[in-house]
Amino acid sequence: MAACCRNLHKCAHYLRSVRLQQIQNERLLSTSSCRLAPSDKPGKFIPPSKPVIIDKAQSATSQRKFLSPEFIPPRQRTDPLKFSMERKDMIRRRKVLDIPEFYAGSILAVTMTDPNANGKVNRFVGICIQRGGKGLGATFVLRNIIDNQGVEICYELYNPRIQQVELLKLEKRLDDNLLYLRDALPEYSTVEPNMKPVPAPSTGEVPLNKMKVRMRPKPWSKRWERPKYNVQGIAFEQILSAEQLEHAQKWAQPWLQYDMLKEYDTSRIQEEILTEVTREMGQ
Amino acid sequence: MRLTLQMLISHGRVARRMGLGPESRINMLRNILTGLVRHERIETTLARADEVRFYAEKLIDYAKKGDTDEKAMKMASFWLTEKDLVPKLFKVLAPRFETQTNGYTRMARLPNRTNLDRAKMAVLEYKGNPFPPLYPVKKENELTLINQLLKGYREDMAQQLATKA
Amino acid sequence: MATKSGCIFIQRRFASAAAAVRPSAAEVRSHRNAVFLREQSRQRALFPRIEKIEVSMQGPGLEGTLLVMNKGMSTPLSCARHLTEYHVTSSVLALVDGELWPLHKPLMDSCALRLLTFKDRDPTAVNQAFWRSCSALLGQVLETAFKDDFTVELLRSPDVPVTSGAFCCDVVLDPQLDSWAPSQESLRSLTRGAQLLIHLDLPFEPLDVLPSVALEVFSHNKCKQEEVVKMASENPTGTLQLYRCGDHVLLSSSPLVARTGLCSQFEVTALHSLGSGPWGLHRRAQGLSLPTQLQAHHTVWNKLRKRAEKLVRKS
Amino acid sequence: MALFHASRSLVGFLIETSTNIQQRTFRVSSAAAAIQKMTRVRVVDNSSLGNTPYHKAPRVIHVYTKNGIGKVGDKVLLAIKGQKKKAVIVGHKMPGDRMTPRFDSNNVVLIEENGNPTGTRIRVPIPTQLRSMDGDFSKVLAIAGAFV
Repeated sequence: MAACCRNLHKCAHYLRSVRLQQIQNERLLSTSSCRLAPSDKPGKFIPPSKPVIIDKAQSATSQRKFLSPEFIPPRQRTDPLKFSMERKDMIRRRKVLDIPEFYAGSILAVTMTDPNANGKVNRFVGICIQRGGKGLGATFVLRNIIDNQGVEICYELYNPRIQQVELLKLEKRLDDNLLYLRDALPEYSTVEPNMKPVPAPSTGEVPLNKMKVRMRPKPWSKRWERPKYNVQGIAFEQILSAEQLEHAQKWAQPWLQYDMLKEYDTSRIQEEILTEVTREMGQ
Repeated sequence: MRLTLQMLISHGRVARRMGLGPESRINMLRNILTGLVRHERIETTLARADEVRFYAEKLIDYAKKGDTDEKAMKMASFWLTEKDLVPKLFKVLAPRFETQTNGYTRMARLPNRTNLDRAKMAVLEYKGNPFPPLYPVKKENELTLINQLLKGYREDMAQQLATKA
Repeated sequence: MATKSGCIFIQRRFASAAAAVRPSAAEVRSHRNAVFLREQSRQRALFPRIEKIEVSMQGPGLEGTLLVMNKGMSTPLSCARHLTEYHVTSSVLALVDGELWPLHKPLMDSCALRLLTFKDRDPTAVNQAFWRSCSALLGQVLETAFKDDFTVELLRSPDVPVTSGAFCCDVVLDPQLDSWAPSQESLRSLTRGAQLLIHLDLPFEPLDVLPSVALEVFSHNKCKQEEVVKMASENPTGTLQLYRCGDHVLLSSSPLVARTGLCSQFEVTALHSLGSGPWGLHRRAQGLSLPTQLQAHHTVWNKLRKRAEKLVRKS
Repeated sequence: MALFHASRSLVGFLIETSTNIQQRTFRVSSAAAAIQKMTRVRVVDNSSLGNTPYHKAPRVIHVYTKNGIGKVGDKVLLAIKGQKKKAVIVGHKMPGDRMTPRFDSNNVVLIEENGNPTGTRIRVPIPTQLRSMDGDFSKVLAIAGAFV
């Protein structure tokens, strides 16, 4: 009996609390509606101008011709048929999954299904430090520092596990390969996980970040000062002496830029593939 | 390039290793190419001629872009060690091959060297040079019986096409 | 013997119906041959003593070659035999002091000799002679192809240019055959007959004769006689040129090639009917041939053969 | 103090240290990519054994696999502070399969002989493929802070 009484009391308390919450909710709703209402009224006149501005930016970005680098076949003796077949599959995948234009240095958020995770979905935000592979096997590497621990994930661009690729910040860096961020100070590769997307500039140009990173003291994973890597985005002057920089030039191969055997002019292939891809994507 | 078993298993490596290293190879080819541009016909070992042939053709491709092109000028001044040849490249050789898109050079085998070693020798030349031809000129006589028959056949075909159209 | 005499009897009866007595084809042939051989031996007997003449050769690699030959006996072919086998096999015609000269015709005087081949710089004359010889060969085939009871009369074949695509030979067949249309099989059998002649490698022997001799040769053929008279009036010297190939004797206004073996590919492509003329239903046989030195790939040959089936008209 | 700094840098704690560049008087080589014998590792739980400074970094002295290379989920034997201790690898520098994380340091979590973790919290993200691995990692996963 006593237990029953206690239960009843509990029920009453619960009801009361629910009612209170409802009132609070109502109040919240009312305030919000009040706030929304005045903003809506002038907004009804303004909106035509606003979307126009957004449209301009979007058209500027869409007018920019961009071909993802994995479409360009590498210079080798593989049958071109292989690449044309892969291109078809890539276009089919791109019709389903929106893969934005991005470069090394851009900040991306990738959502992929994870058979191991709790919510079966895994979202990772990071800075793209490298793009690799051609055709269906194209990859990109995202890097972030979580809990003071540097983490990198190499994603396959056309892996069916990828659900969404969000572009948080479109940016280019001085280099196409930012693997040196592993040896840079951690603030250069730290990205806020809950970062809001940064709107693209209305000019239509991809912004170039000319930042030069500061490195941790040596040893590095690679000798980035060597001419082989041709790294522009490191402030070498702060960490290396003039003698060291001069010493690194010992490995320079200045004749390579004149070796016509090493040239691979992709401009024509790129144009052909771009027209093919735009035609196929339009269908 | 050479269509041999060696080429098949080369995994796409097309350059021969010659000289004392990559830099030495390029410098050697530069000297040979300069000689080729100067004399328009040179005699070297087969491997060197074959290597330099690619660069000789590419240099003409660059020269066709004109002497106002920055990259072309850079290439010409690198590959021609004697700078008085740069105007010749742009003013003589580039106009000569304006109608062609490739095949600016011709290579022919020579007897093996006998004085120094038994190296395979070859002669490399830019086409359209003033020297006597390397190969005998092929005679194509329009007046032979079979060519006369074919001429009549072609005329007939052209007439048929004209009447059809 | 009885059958033969019977045949002759029947033929005579038919011939009598046609208002003239007609000898058999074999008889006509042997008569022509006999007259030709008689005239040939007569002309040879004109040079009982051997006299020497000097023949200076012209042509690539032959500059300065001087051959001492026999007057009225040595032919350009015997000159070639003194040179190399190449000259013997590839020579088609000769050029004696700038005049086209059949290879089997004896040389009469000291001269400059040039041997012509199919691969010369300007082989137009050689091509034309080849074309003419091929039509003569076709005529010979047509004459022998039919059985004895069908008469075949060869008309003067028109001289068609090489570019027209086919050589031709005009013929009048027996009136019984007016409704006959040749099938592919019969054309093929004609081709086969021509190839047999080519295989025999018969020489075309030339002979310059007076019109009276020519009239005797063609005494059985009215239309040939008319042709002889016409040609004799055209020729300023008044002589005619007869050729003998095997046992076939023919009349030609301009020189023919050395021998039948010069042809390699030979095909009779068509036998068109031209409508009735003064001698009956005129037909035109057409063919295509290429010499040994210039052979065609079978695709090219098939294309040319298809073209040679079309009726050739004298331009 | 100098000893303290040296040990920290040896263990690869530089990421944790302040952002200003500390010029050291000596160099250490970067950690080997694969975890094998004599690999220096970083203990990422909050056990006192792994976090008290010591003049030698913890080293792997045995890897309990057939090929001697330790990957995520493999057990290793550590030499830490002059004693032997078992640990589980929870991240390594060597790139693994595509779509799996790669860490900047070789991370381990100390475990007792019976498989229970020594510490009570893990301070760095843990790869999620540890969840589906064979072997009992539930205790390790229970003390994990974040997953990638």
